[in-house]
Amino acid sequence: MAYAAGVDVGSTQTKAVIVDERRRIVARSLTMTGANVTRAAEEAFAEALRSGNLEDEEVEYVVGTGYGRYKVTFGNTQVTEISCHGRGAVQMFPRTRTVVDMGGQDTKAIRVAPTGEIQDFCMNDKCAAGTGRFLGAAAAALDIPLDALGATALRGEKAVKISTTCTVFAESEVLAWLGRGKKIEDILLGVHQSIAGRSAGLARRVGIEAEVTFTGGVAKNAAMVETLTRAIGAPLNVSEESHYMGALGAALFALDHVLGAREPAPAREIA
Amino acid sequence: MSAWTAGIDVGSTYTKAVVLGPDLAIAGRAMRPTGFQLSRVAGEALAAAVAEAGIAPSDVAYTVATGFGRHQVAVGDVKVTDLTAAARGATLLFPGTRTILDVGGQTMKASRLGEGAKVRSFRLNDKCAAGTGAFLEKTARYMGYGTTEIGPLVATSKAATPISGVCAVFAESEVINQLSQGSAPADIMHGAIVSLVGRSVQLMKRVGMEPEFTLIGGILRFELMAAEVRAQLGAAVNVPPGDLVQFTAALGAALLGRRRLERLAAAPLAEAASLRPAAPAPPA
Amino acid sequence: MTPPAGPATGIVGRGNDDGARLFRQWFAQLGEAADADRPSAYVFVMGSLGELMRTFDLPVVFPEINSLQTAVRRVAHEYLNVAEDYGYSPDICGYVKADVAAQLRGGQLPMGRIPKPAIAVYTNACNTYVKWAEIWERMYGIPVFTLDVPGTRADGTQTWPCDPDFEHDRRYVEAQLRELIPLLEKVSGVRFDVDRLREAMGHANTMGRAWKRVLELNASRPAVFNALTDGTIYLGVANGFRGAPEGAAYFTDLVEEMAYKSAHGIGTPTDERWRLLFVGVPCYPIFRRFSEMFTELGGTFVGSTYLNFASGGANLGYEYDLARPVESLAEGVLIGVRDAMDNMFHQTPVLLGMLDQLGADGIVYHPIKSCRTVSTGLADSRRALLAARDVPSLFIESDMMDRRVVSEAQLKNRIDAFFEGLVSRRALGGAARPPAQA
Amino acid sequence: MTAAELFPEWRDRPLEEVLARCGALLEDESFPTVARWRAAGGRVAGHFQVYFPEEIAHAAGLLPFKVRGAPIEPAQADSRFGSYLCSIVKTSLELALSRRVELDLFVTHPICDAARNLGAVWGRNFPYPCEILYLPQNANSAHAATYLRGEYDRLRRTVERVAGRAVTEDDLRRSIAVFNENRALIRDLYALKREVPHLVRADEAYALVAVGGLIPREEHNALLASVLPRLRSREMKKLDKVRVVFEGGFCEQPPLDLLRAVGRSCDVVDDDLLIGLRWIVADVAPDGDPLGALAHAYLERSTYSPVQHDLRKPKEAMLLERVRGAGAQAAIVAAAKMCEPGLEEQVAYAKALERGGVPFFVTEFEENMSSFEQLEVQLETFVENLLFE
Repeated sequence: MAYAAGVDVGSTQTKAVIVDERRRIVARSLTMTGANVTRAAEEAFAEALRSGNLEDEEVEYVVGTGYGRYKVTFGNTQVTEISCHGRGAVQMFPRTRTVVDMGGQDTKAIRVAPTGEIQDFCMNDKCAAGTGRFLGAAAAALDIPLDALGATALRGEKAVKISTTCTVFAESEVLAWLGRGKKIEDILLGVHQSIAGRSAGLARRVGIEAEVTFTGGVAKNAAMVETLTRAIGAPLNVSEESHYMGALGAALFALDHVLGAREPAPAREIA
Repeated sequence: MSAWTAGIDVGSTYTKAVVLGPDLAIAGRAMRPTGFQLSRVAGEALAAAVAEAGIAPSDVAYTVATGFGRHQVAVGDVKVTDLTAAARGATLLFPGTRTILDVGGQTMKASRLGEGAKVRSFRLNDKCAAGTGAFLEKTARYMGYGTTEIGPLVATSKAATPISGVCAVFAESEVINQLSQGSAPADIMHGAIVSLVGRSVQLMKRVGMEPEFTLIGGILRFELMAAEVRAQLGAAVNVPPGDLVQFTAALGAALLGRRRLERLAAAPLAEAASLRPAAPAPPA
Repeated sequence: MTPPAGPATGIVGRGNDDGARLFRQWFAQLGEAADADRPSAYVFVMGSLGELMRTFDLPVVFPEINSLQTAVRRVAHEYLNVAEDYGYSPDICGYVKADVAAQLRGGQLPMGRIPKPAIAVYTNACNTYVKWAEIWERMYGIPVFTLDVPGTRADGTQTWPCDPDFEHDRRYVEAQLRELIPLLEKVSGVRFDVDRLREAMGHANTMGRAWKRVLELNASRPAVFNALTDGTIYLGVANGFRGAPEGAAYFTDLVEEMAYKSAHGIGTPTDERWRLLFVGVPCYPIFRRFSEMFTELGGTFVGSTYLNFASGGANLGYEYDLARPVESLAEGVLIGVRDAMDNMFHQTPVLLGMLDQLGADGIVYHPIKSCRTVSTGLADSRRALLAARDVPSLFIESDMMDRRVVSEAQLKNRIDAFFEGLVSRRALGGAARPPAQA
Repeated sequence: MTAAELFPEWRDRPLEEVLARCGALLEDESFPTVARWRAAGGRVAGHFQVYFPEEIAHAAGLLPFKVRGAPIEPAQADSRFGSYLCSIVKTSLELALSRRVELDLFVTHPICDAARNLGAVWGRNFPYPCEILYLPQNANSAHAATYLRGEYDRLRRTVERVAGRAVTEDDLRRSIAVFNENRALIRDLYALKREVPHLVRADEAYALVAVGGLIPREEHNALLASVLPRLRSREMKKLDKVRVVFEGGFCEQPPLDLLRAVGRSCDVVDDDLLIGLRWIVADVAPDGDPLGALAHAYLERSTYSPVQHDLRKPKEAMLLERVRGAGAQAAIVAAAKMCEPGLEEQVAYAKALERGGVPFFVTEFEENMSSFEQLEVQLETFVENLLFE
């Protein structure tokens, strides 16, 4: 049995996924990235090997992705997380044509071909306004655990209009609204809507085609799923594994090399 | 009548209270994380400062509230902005002050003073955190250093790594980039400070700065900030000792309270009423 | 690639060398004018009227070109800071700010010193030109002249000579030119000589013909020049020497060089795997690096809309009728400048034409903070193009001056992804896809 | 066409309620009056900021509708534009994309590069005529009036096509008379702002003017004629406030809440809000060649804005004149975020006020801003240091 791995070094978390030649996920792991990017990548990979009871040499090809992809020194090549998220999403939901990935510092809208190839994509350009990080800031301000945010927001009835989009100022604006007697639920609903609105704008830029798959850690947030569904006007595929989508895509690109399935495979020709 | 006054500065991160004695000396002070129950925290901070002053709450004859949460707290006979308050506080500490730079966690304010510590011209940073203290703290936290470790860390820096402060959050991918290219964390932090101070100095220039310069605000806790500002200005700067950098606005508020007291004492009742500032309350 | 030995040696790369030489020569002249405190005319790339200025012996200063030079030489941020300290917002055009700083520094620029303006002549091709000139008007109390050029009123209603609506506009432009001429006489102390104008317009005709030919020659495989990097050099000459014999000669030689390269299959240094079109204004703060992020992956820019609108319409091939100079000048300016103003109307057909003529594989859109003329609505015109043609495209934003909004890490990530898409598309023989939907 | 009144809600109401209803109409994102007009079979000519010769559309029986954005999320329009753009260009297009307003004609004029491009973007997305009106940018050319008259004649042909009827000189003269009356009434309102500012709040005065862009001018005239005398006899306490000029509202409009925030500590005695509706400062000649008269008035009887260059109107001098003319103590020099001409003008304005010894502060705003912390800190600091010891 041949194995291939993908390591996704994001700005906050590093994830590793190992697949077998039937494209099944046999192991995965997650660690915090921190300052030593290379070590984070190594740890994630080692942890994945352990959890899959695999030996280093059993994994024939490793693809690095994410902002730290060039620091995956043990990797054979790199592929951007844009391609990886597209590929991963199509693997999990084969009818995916549009992918919205909400990450720590950027939100991506990707349109993919049935084969998982990138046809078009757009990302937030100017700054991290309206990215998942905005939620972190709001959570900190209200000191609510991040995973409880969604549930709270869903109880909101009259969303407060959030005018600040700067992630850092989210904190003070949220506090200001509280000070003016707005309900936490309504403020959070407003926060979710403002992020969903900006993300939907990106999606429209690449042209929304069904099915739409929502990836990235934020996809675990029920309120974000609901507000984004409304903003996009189409149902969203959401996977429990959503935050592994990039690493999975990378592992699949790695598998291409192992199987030599599709020539010329993207990563190699570029690398 | 008692001449004790209090100033309370409800900042976005910390709430600070100062009790000013009849001799215009700080008799008590206290600081609390602001959180989101502003009135409660303000009350606590004030009570703590009063206790430290060793007087009874009723001894405080006049209280002035300032800071971003000034309108959201119950305490305070009058509300003024932290620019107005800081001007008074800074001139009490450094009478020669003509230009004030206030660098907080999320805001950056520069003001030029005229006669009687009046604010003549002022500028605030835009509603974008690029180049605020947050930018500095994020960069540090990202590399795994606490705010307290920034000072010692940067002390070891040989040369500052240029950091383009596009966005406080993008700063992270910039940092990954720099780390990937083998820059030392110390040099990156140093770079972050240089770029932050660059923006501060620009803000000061925009208000037509003139000496003396007084620097206040939480971010001034890092001695390096002051040193870098001094370097980039090529001029001496005043920095309130210790944690006074954070209490300057509260102190100024207390001082304003004192002035109001004196004015009220001198003025007939009718006038006294009209003396209450028409400083607007924000929409509910 | 290295040129083959023999008589032709020296042709390849001549355009870039001569361009650099002419550029130095131009700035030497400006320096002398500055030192001698001689009057100069400030003009802009879209509708410079270089032909007319020369007939009054007025050295021409192109503030846009000076500003972009500060970025290419990596000192733009110093200039931007000076202007922002003076009060200008970070959100406005970086060209304007760099020029304000240069003026505050007595005309000092990395390439040398420029003379003060004695007059500013500009069109409304870019409305910021007008605001810009107002700054000099205030700084120096000099006459500023807005040559008002009406653009096309609605899509599909562009008019041409003899059409009454066109004549209505031409008469307006011509009337203004006739008001401008005595003003130029007054400022320069030189009498208007229609024969000198004819001569200058003749040179402009020669240059225009050649420029059009050069652009066409890039259809060769491999491309004979990189439209983003080499093209910018040619552009500088096209503007600075419009209506001058040097300009005409330079472009005649350039055609020879490009024809030679084309005939001998000599391309750019890039290992050309992808032929790309560029839409927008270059990212000057990291000019070389920006280009490398594409060439490293085998991408060559074979065409660029920049070479159209920033050449004053030289690409359109309009030729002056020397028998009626002033009327024809009005006509030429109207047609050239209007084309730049109409870019949002006509971009789709123009890009489709370039895709076909130059055999391009993809389009890179680069809207920038500084320039609303070029950037506003680019996302919409991209939608329109994608609806008309299934072609890979990349949409990246930064700036042509302000490195604070240029995040290399962010750009590289997107560019890599774009090429990954190109590669897999080719691998699949280009996956067809229905047009983007609203 | 003659529809029933589009905005009858104010009739026979007490003053306070009339003012409230004007504010409400202004903030109603469904633009009910425009919908009513079309429901009654009328056609709408939307015109973007700043100035538009509404008389010509009015003469053809169209409803001239001032397209001035709205405090809404540009959910769809965002995908048409990039990051570095003012809000009004995006939200104006959003109004049409989201079908909040339906037009039969859209006209923009190149006050800035973004507005010029908006014409093409709009035209790509809608079937009805979308035109750019190239008002003369060289106001000092002897040929400008002739050119402009020609443009107005072209515009007349367009509105005739849209309205499906001819526009005679008498139609135009009748419209000019209606608008002359409207201009006179608005001049009265501004005189009132200067003389007894405490009788009309900044947001109220603004709303009274702005609804003119939403209803037929005949109705607007009736509204103003009824309200003005009642304002003068209004019972309001005079508070200790600073008399200011608010400059920076020539294109994108600040939200009413911003004007309310300003009004809490200042009396706005003059401003350039919706200056396009007040561009012509005197009557347009009611007789002779109407199009020629409109062209002449645009060039010779008009006020100033950052987007018109006219050697006879140095803008900073015009601002100082506005400050002095209104007897203002200070000025608020605002600009819409990302507004190239507005932000550029701010510098000249600030320097001129500095030299003229007029206290001022510069600030930026956005039509859809909902929290005013930043502005309030600036305002309060400004006022505190002007009023108190």
